Amino acid sequence: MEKIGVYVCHCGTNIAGMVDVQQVAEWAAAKLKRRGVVIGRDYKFMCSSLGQELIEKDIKELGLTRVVVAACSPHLHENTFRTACKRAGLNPYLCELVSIREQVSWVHTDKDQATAKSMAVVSGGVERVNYHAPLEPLKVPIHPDTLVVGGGIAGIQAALEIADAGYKVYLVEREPSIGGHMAQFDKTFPTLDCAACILTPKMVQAGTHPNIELLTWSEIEKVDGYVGNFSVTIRKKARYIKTEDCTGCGICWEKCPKKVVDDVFEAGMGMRKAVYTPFAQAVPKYPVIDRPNCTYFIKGTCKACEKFCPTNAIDFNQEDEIVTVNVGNIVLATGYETFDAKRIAQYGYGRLPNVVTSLEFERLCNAAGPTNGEIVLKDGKTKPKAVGIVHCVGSRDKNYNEYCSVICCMQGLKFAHLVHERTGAEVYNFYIDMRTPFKGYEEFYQRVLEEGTHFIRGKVAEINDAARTPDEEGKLIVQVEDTLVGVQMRIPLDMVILSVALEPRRDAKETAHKFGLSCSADGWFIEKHPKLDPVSTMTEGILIAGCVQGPKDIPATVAQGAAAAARALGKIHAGEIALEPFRASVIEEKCSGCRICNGLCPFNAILFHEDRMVTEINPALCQGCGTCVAACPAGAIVGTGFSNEQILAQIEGLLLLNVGEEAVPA
Amino acid sequence: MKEYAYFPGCSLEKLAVSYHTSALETTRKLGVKLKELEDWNCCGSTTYFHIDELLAYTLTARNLAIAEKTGLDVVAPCSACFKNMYFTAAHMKGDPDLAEHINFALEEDDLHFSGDIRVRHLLEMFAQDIGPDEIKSKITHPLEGMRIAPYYGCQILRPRRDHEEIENPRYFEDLLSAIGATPIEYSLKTRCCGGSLIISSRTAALTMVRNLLQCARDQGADVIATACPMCQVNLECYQQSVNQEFGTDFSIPVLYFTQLVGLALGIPKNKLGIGKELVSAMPVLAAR
Amino acid sequence: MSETYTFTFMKEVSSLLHAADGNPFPMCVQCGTCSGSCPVAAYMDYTPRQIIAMVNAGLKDQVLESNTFWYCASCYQCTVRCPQGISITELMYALQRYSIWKSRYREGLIGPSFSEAFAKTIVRTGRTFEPILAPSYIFKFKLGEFFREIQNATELMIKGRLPLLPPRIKRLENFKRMIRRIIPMGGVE
Amino acid sequence: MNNEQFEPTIIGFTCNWCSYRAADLAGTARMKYPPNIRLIRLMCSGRLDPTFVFKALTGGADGVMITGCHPGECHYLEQNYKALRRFHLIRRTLKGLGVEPERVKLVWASAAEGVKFTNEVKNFVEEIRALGPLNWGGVGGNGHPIAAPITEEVPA
Repeated sequence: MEKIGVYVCHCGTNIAGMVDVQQVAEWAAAKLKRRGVVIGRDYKFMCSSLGQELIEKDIKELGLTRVVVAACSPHLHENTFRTACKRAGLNPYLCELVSIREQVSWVHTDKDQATAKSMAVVSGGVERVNYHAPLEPLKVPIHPDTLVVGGGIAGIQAALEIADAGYKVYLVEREPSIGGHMAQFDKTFPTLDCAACILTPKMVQAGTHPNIELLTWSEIEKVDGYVGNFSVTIRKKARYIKTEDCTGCGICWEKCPKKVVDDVFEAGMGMRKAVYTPFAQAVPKYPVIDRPNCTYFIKGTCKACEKFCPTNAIDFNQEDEIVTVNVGNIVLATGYETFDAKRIAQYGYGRLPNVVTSLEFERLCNAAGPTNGEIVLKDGKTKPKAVGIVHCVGSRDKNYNEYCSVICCMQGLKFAHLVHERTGAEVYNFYIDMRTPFKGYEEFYQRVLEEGTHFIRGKVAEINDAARTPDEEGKLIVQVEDTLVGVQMRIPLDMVILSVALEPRRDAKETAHKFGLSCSADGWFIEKHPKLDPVSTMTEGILIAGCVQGPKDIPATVAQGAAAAARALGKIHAGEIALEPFRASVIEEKCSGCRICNGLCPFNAILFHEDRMVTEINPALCQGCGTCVAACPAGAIVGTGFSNEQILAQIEGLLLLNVGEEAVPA
Repeated sequence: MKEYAYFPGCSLEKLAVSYHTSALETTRKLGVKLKELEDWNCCGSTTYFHIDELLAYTLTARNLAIAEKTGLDVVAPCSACFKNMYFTAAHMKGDPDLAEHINFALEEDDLHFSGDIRVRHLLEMFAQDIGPDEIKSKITHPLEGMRIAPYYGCQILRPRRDHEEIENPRYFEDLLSAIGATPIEYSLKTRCCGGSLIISSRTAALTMVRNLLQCARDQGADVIATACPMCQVNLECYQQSVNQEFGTDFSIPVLYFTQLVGLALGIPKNKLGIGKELVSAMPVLAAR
Repeated sequence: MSETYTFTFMKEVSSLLHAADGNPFPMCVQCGTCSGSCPVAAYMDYTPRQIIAMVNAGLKDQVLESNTFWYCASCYQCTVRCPQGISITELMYALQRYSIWKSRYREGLIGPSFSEAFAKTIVRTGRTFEPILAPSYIFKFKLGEFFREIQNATELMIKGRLPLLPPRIKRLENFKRMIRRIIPMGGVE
Repeated sequence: MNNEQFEPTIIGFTCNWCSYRAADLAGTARMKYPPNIRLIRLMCSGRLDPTFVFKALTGGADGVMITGCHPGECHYLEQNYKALRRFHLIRRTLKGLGVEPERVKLVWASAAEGVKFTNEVKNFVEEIRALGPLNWGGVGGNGHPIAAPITEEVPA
């Protein structure tokens, strides 16, 4: 008979406040004696070193053969207690952690009921642990290459960190150039560094790094495999440019007769050609031909680019290319999109020409943008005399997105400063709350206050052009309550900038599915732990960085890029990773060869030996879901860690309190 | 032939009688039958909510219960009636306790409302159920060159939140285009006409009417088209008061959309109640 | 003089909303969307946002003395735009009910009497007698107002748009009994 | 106690990747649900052997809630569809045995859906409460209130 120790954690008052932990421990020791429990203890913090030592001491002194800890979720501390067992010489898999915090004390309100349920949960653990078997963790080698998806600042940072450490990185970007949103910005808050000045050196580094293979104008098709050994299929969209011959001289886009509105990089504010690089410092330097807009592809004639190309680098016959790469880790840094301001019709975006979005304004005040950095109205020449900046457009609003988009307050201050500096216009910031929490941000707010920007506390109700007084003629009228004085105001302005919300990519769900991740209700990717593990995901080997996890500013994005790289490097360096040894295997003597299980495995781990008429499971391919175990009519497939015996025993244990003594199995 | 249960509401009895007659004339021509509810009662407008919420729902529920017996969708030409019917039906469906309480009261008149009815505004019926294409195909006298300001008002749109474009709807414009007119774009088309505010705050209400008239005239409207008796009265009957109060000179005819559709369908003016307006539409319609 | 917070008023008003959907008033973040959108805000003693804050803070006397909720035009612009999903129009109705039930409103306001007169007409006849121009209540309050409207009224009469006798529904007795099942005392009568 | 209310016992099977985490999230966010449910963690809803359900129902549970990832979001690609098939099989079998099939419920809940998990538990407890104690044609069943811990020692 096993000797089981039961340890009930107080977790301060987190558990002890709702569960009589002492009673649970004493009950287990007294009433579950004949089920193998030899000791029951409660302790303030089981996860503390003293708490762990308590277990270790009992293992050594009482000769415990099994340990049940009733504390928090196994996703938090399972490893802690397994390690403690291991230190005391007990196989770590002979320990069971049952949750009485997340699943009992935090969700229930009646102390008696919570205590009774805790007893049931402990009893389930005790019954289950009897059937635990000693296991060894499964070691999986880590492929040293890494895939980074998304070539914005988060992806660039992650790629550079890993490449600098000496390992190969594939950096995939769906646009023709890396750079992401940051490349579109003019200045960055709060220091007002020129975005291009600090970003382009990093882009060039990424483009020329011997350890980085750039795959721009490319998209992920399919992801197979698991941590340590992913196999990723990538579609390299046809560029119609022979990159080995192209020098990036620019003659092709000079000669191209077709002008196209640039909806991506110029946010619709400027034009590009049908053959183009999005911006002058693009990395790589090779252009792409935009097939749906190319005159040759539409009409069959033109080929101006081909005629003038000095190196014969144009190739209209190129086709998409599918490549497969093997990597050990994947960093997802696919970023964000901006909210469609047309959805808030009362703001007049799309109808009133001088209502622009924050991204459009970034291009408008960018020295390399369509107006060479001149802040002018839609007519292309008039400087605005009064400009409004509307915060929280599509953020903090239950009709659109409930979350705060984090960057808008600081972005609004930055715009206020730029407008003030370059036009001398009166600037109005319309805000609900000013949020300037990080280093140097509050100081920047102070600076903008000193510059004389008007801060109106009130969410803008509407923007229209229906003048009621001569002063309002030809102006945009912002209607808002100045909540600090309690008066409805109408403010005639020349230009209004809408600080639009950051939103998940439109295809975020699809991407998440491709990589086996999940999205929150808002659509951002879910991290493993919101505080302690923000760059990991539930799927081992897949990391996230930047706005794909939630809205954030550039410093936080860069920090996450580096953090994700550190995670990947740690695994690469270790060379292998220990996985839960939960795998299925077939007891050959019991297998009838019925083949019911054969079609069930999506990982092709099940193979059938025609000669011997038995099924076998390849442990290298098995992922441990247990579906085949559940399906086998002969009970010939066993699953470690989650065997039938373990689960059936746990069910019995959980229901122990419900049945009379006579019904308890002996 | 498509058939609807029809709840005219108190205003259409007299004050907005031209809305009533033109609605019946145009629908007949379009092959839609409006079957008036038997012994309907006043829905309480918004005012009953000032007294008692439960009774306000009960008043409307009686009409809904009468309508439900017909098995038809119910249509209301007045926006306040429409809003009351739409939300009473929705609340009673969503809140069984409320429904039980109200149905207990309805028993006194041998009625019961189960909540299964589709409530439509007369404008929605024209612009969405019948649809601009169907109407366009039956037009004989298109209102070419007539610049019409479509005035939605409030309660046909709000407080529905499920509605896709409550801030910038387009279906009224589409209907006006279908009858050959030119719908004008003006930014106050969904703003309030003042409702019954004329009673509690005359200055506020007249200012709101002024702003609307101003905005429509600035964009060159010949006529304002309405879909609610309250809006029509405010915009038309108070034009003179607005002119006195603000020294303006507004003289914009305000017609029900059914009157305009009727004209395009070739129905004689007198059958559409044209001539009963205080601001004569004759100068605009003279050539037609 | 300083005040202190009491929350009973907020709870009383909240309890007057039977069926209205929408979030509780304390969820208001005081952004001012309602008051920026309100077409009548300029004529109110306090903006709707301020009224919400005052209800939440328990400033009952000031709220009941104000004209704000009597000036609500029921346009629902605030309600559909509120980023916190609060049904502000319904709050205005609840305050009107509270005010009428407690018979506490500011001297000289027309709204309460109008509402009562209107409601009585419905309860008695099942129909209304052209609310906007019915002289009975206007007469009671502002003679001047009435004479200003009389011109309109006469014109409407000539055009055949004003009824001479109040209409009635047929099953009036059932109707009255129905009302008594909701308000046992016969409502406002 | 007035009018002793029937307190059902429910066993919940959760998937390690989604619904177990949804339950964790419900805890972290301090959402509240009745204590009638006791959870078992599986690696995947596909691991659910119908035997487990029958074991629970014969062993004293009045209802079983099976939870897994949303269709198309299975951590193991498609194994939740197998759970779905088994769920229907289990319900049919129960019906054949004269037991209300509604005692077994299938719920999809992603790791982000703490609210959904909480609501589903609340609803299911009420549904089972309405059905009353499970009665295998008069054999077995349970009538013990959940808040009464056994005071006798459990035999070996």
